[in-house]
Amino acid sequence: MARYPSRYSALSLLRKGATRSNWPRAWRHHELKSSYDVVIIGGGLHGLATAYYLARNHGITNVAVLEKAYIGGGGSGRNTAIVRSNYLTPEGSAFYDRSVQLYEGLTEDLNFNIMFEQRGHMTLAHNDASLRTMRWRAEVNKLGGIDSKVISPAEVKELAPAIDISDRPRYPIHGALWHPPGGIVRHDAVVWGYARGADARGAHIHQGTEVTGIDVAGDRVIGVQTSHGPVATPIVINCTAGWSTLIADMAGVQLPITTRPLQAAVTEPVQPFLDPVIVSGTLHVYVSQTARGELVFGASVDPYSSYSSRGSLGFTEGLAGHVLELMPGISKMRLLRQWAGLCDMTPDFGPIIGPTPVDGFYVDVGWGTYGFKAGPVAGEQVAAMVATGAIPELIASFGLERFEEGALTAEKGAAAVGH
Amino acid sequence: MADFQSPITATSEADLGSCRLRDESHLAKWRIWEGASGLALGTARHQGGSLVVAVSPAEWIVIGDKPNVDDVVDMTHVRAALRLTGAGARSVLERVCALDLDDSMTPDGAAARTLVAGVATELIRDDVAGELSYLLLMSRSFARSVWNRLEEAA
Amino acid sequence: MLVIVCPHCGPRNSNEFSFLGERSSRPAVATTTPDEWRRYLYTKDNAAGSQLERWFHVSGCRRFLDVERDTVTNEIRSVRDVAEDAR
Amino acid sequence: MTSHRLPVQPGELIDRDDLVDFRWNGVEHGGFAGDTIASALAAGGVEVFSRSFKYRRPRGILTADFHDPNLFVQVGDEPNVRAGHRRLAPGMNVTAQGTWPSLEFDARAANRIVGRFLSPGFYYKTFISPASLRSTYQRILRRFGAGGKIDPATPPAHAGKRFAHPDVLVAGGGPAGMAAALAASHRGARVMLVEENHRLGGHLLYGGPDAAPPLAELCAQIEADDAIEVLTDSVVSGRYDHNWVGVVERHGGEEHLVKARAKCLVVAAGKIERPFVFAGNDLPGVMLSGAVSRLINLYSVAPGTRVVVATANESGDAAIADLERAGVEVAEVADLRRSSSQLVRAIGKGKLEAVELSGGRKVEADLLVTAVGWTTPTSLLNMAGDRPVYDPAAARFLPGDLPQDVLAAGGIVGDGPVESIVEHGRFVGFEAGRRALTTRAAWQRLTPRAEPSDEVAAESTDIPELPAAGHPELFAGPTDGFVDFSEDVKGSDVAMAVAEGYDSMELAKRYTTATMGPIQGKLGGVNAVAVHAAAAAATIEATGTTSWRPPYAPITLGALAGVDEDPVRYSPMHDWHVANGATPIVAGQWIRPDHYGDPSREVLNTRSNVGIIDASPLGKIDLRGRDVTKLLDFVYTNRWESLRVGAVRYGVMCAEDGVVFDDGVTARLEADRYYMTTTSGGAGRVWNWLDEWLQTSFPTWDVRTTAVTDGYAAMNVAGPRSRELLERVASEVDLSAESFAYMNGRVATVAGVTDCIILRIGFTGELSYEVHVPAGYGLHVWQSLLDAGSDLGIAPFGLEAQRIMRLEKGHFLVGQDTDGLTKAHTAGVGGLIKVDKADFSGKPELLWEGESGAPRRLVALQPVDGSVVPPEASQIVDSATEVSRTIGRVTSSRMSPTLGRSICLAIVDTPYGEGGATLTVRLPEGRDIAATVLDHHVHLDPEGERLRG
Repeated sequence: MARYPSRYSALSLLRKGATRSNWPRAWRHHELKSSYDVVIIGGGLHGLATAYYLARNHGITNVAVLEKAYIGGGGSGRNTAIVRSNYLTPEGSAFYDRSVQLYEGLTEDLNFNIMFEQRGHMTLAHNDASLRTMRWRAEVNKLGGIDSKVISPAEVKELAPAIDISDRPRYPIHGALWHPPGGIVRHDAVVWGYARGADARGAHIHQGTEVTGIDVAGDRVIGVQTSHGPVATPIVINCTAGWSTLIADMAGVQLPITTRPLQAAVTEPVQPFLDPVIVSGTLHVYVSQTARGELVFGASVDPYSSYSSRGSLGFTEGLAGHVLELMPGISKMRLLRQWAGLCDMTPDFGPIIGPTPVDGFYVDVGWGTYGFKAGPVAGEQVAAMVATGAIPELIASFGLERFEEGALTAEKGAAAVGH
Repeated sequence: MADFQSPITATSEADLGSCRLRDESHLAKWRIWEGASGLALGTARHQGGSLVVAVSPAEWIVIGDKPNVDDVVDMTHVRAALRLTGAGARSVLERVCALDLDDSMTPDGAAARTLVAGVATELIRDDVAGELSYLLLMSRSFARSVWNRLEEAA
Repeated sequence: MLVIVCPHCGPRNSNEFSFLGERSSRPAVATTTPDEWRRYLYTKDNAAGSQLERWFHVSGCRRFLDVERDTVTNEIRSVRDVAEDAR
Repeated sequence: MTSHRLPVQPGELIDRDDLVDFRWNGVEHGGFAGDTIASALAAGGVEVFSRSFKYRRPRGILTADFHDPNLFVQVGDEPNVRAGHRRLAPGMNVTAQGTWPSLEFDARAANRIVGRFLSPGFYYKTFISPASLRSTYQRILRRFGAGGKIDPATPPAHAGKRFAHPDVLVAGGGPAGMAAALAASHRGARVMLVEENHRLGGHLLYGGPDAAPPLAELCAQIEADDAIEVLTDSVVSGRYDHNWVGVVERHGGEEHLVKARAKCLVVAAGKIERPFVFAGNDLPGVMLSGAVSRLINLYSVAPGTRVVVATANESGDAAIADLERAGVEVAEVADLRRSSSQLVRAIGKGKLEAVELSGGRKVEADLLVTAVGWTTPTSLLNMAGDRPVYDPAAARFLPGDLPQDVLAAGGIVGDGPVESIVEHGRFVGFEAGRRALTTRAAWQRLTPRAEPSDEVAAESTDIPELPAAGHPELFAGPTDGFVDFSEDVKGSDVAMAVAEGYDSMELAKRYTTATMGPIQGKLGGVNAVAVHAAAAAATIEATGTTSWRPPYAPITLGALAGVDEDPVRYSPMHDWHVANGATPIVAGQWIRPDHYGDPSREVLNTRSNVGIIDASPLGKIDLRGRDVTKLLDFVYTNRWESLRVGAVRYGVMCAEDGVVFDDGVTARLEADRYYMTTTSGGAGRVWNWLDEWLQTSFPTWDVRTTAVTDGYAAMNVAGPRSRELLERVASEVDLSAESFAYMNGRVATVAGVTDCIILRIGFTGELSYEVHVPAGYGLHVWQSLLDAGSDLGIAPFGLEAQRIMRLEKGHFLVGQDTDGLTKAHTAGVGGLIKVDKADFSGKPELLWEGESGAPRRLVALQPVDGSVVPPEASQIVDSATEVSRTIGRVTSSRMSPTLGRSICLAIVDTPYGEGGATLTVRLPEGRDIAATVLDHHVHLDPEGERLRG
């Protein structure tokens, strides 16, 4: 019997291959206990990262992660796996910069290759206003020590030769925001890496376990009801997306969130031709080429709220039209698959992290379209908040109370550009 | 007074093979809020020298003579008018308009405000001497884009 | 592309309409508190199921409509002109 | 090369009189019209068509149709062409994809040797450290990408789309689909029948002599039916909410998208034959029974010379008959319906040489045919919300619960002889017709001018059962083979994933990538489920399928994009601008002149003589009725009841959160007629917003709104000599300063054009008149003004000059100097917020902001060194603190030609914004400069003498 967890490395891979022996499970099955110190609702990236950091950084291991289906099946497995930190506000960029740092060390930290490819992230500007926003972001980023600058159309062409920078009337390219540390990750690997790491440190991951109620006594949370029975706990963290308001409702907490589908699509693979991640806010499209050669596309959220992840034809039409505006030469590539995930949209496009009016009930929700890139830092900070009882500086401006106070996060200022 | 200048300047008529596209932007058009009672929403009717169109519960468009009511907004310059006539007009229009143009849904005399080539348009089925014909009214500044799209569609 | 049966225009594609979110009612300005006003601005029911919401037939009759839609199935149960609701 | 072409076969699709030349990997080949690329190559003796993705194994024909995972080739600049489907065209340049250095010898095939180390998820477990080498690994691994090549210089192939409104849309043109189409049509429905292959007929096409008569009869009936639109070489790509259905029409490499609102969708997709999992199942020479029947019957190609057939069903039996008729030596038939008979492995080096059967018996053969059952293509049904149910007796998934507007017919539901399939299709089509006509009638009733159709019988037809035939559960044999050919995933890989904890089908799929390649599990998806179930000791029912996502078959981006371009808007003077050397700029949807060569000169000329700008995109709204003032009082923050006829007032609009939403001037032209102007970008938004308030909150108010933006060509005539110029062309208006003062508006005749509106306002800070001319006369008036002013030094100016002049005057631009959080106080228009009004949009927030003080404010800023223009968005930093902290940003900046120095607007934290304060601006290059805050927003002429002159 191999020691648990089995260490992954090229050498161990060779040994396993040579002896044709099996790897142990990456995470184990456990019986649901009747009580835990912390219950995390949602077995996606945020929930699993929180469990991991609770154990790794704070020694809190009596933790259950409750997932109604399978881990990473929600937004964590449906996003376009882009990581960047070139946000508009000092608070936003500092927060995401920490996330990029964590991503950079994650493969070694988790002993699981998450395939973070830092091929650069390029946001195109098609008019004066968006060029101004790019510069705004670049200047804020520079003050925060983040590698980010505005580049010329010629530099765009050099970094991504497939982009058409000719003088077209409709959407000319005036420049771009260039962010070298940005890139793409194998999103499932991040989920699995955290799951394996959290499990190895003692957290229990319960798949197929749906939360059906949250027990509150007075102003305090005391437990949750699940499809596999009740669990007593003093701390519940809502780490869901799409269904976050339904979970919060169970604790009697109302959130300023609406659920919107966000669609994505992938093409058939072709030989590599596109290195950086390309984004156009004006055209509502982002595109990157995976290591396998597929182009992965995303766009903006659907035009109406919905809990449906069925996807639409109009999305693929608009997407293709806009991608071909940028790269007219790829019109013969074929769209292979489209899908949708559910996004929690807040009024200011900022997340909601922190305590709620119900003692012991925390939220890590409202991630809109930014949840994946925030996963590691959100997990780290939420773990710190729960463990210390104090709200870390990095997430101080993301509290629920800001909506009551009318003090929205400034990312709304020029939130035109996603991803 | 100077001559009316249409938004379509290159030409005023195009042969699209199975149908003809004509610029009729010069037609006088008016918006009124009362006075066309009896005309059901979604329909158009020739009345004297004018074509009266109802596309909204309390709003009519009159193409032709200035209506004799108190409250009239001159839309002649606001909206361009393109006419698509000929047996193939429907199949050309079906490339840029999602409305069901079958006779059972959009017979002669039907009118709708809908999207044509991505532009909000009053679409009026107005056959001419028994020949299939659609009159399209859209914001003047979009007329060239729509004209070009119709040409491409054919 | 949903079909929305406009009470004035008949069945039309949803891209002729703009979605304005779930219906909310505006507090009395003279007596409102920050708490109440910001609930009006920001807090949503976000129902998973039947939702009463507002759409605008912007590329059609330009009427504002109250629509009852199931947010899970996208089935549309009713569409009424806001004027009809006001009556 | 030897020809594998057979003598004339009765149902062949090739035209032997029409020879087609093409190239394959640089070598000339020949085929016949009607051949697919693959059939022509197979006829010419080609056996290897591609190399596999991971292990670079040689691959040959497997299914010989669109879904063949081994037949992806490059045709010219088009990657990933399905050679089993694409018809040959003269001069085609076909090459194998992703092979290096050649198809025959791929150096990366060394991966096969280390194959056992390339276990699923191998990547996750390695290249972990050192981190410094990871990007090198990543680059090497990218070389193994599958797929063809794209050339970014390929000219775009956009193809037009169309809309369709069939009552019944039938997906699948086999016998069931054809029968359904006919029955629906007989019922009175308009039908669209979509078939993936080049001809209707489904499996009857290659069904041999017995299938010919029923096929001919169905085809004749379809041909004769005008109500059925037939699309061949086309595919239903997806079924979306409310039966919005995407159909892709193909014409060779060109694709067109049809968007159909089907009232009822009939899915008659048939069945897809599935491969068997056993060692060597991917060797060239191992084929499915359907491939053999297609090659022989459709293309008259002998698929081999000596064959072993492993069959468990009539499809395999039919292949045997076809092979015998074609003269292929049938060495052995292993009847897998008998439990004693087993297919153990295929043996060969690079191609099939022998087959190992039960008991270790080896049979030499160059062709192995398997017929082990089907995968049900339930994709469209899944998209309609169905969760297919596994039927162990039939060894396949069957449709479950379908919504009212979707029906399934034929082989996807069950089995039977042609007559039963046709019968089932007929019943389904009849019922589909009834449902569609019911919907059609309802829609006609709801559509104002539609002609109501006859009432449709409400009674539904009971569709007879089409039971699925019994079939042994054959998914994987005793040895390990590929479950996913395009992803190179083996059964053992799936089992290993389960053992490692990836124990739900979705997790195993993601971990191994099985079913995620270009075939998307259409072929062997059920095999992956079966292997997974076996490894997890679960049943196939419990394991379930993975989700089928749209599109059903891949669609080119060109077809999806179509020729739809976002529409653009042109001003009535556009052609003049083009003819007179304007540099165009895209502003929202408008194409506008940015400048005519030298914006500074345009500014100076306007400031000293007279300039004219095309301001047509300015939003314009005609407001009528007794209650317009009430509306204005509600949507603007300031007061409007005192506005007299002939006067113009500026106002700011705020949303309910107090954030500045738009601004502009409104003129009262008559007692009950107002003329509102908005920003160019905000025109539509403001109009909609007014109507929203009127309809939802103030339905009793007497106000009528009409957007007239396009109805007026607007031109701003600005500069000290603008009055003199206007006096020359305007009539029926007294332009003297006394009778037509600043902030007044008149209706006048200009250059003979009546009903022009003249507003005396001053965005540029000059004496200026905005002349609004009925658009059809815009160019005439524009030209008349230029002609009349030639001796006054008139010159046109563009957007850039206007931006400079408004900045000199300190006017802010909504959206540039304000952002999504800027409330009215911050923008410096506190004086225009009348909180003593009973109500207006955003009032509570503005009241509170006024009480607590705005946290930030808009200020005018001048760099101490006037030669430096800090780029817009430069940050303003607090230089007193150790770490530079941003306290604001430059929102607008220009070199002022009038003042000869740089000027800015900036948003800063309130404590830093006092007049006279010196701030530090960090330039993008990293240098800091000092800049002074002004007491007011105005850089030029703060007293407004120019404006009011």
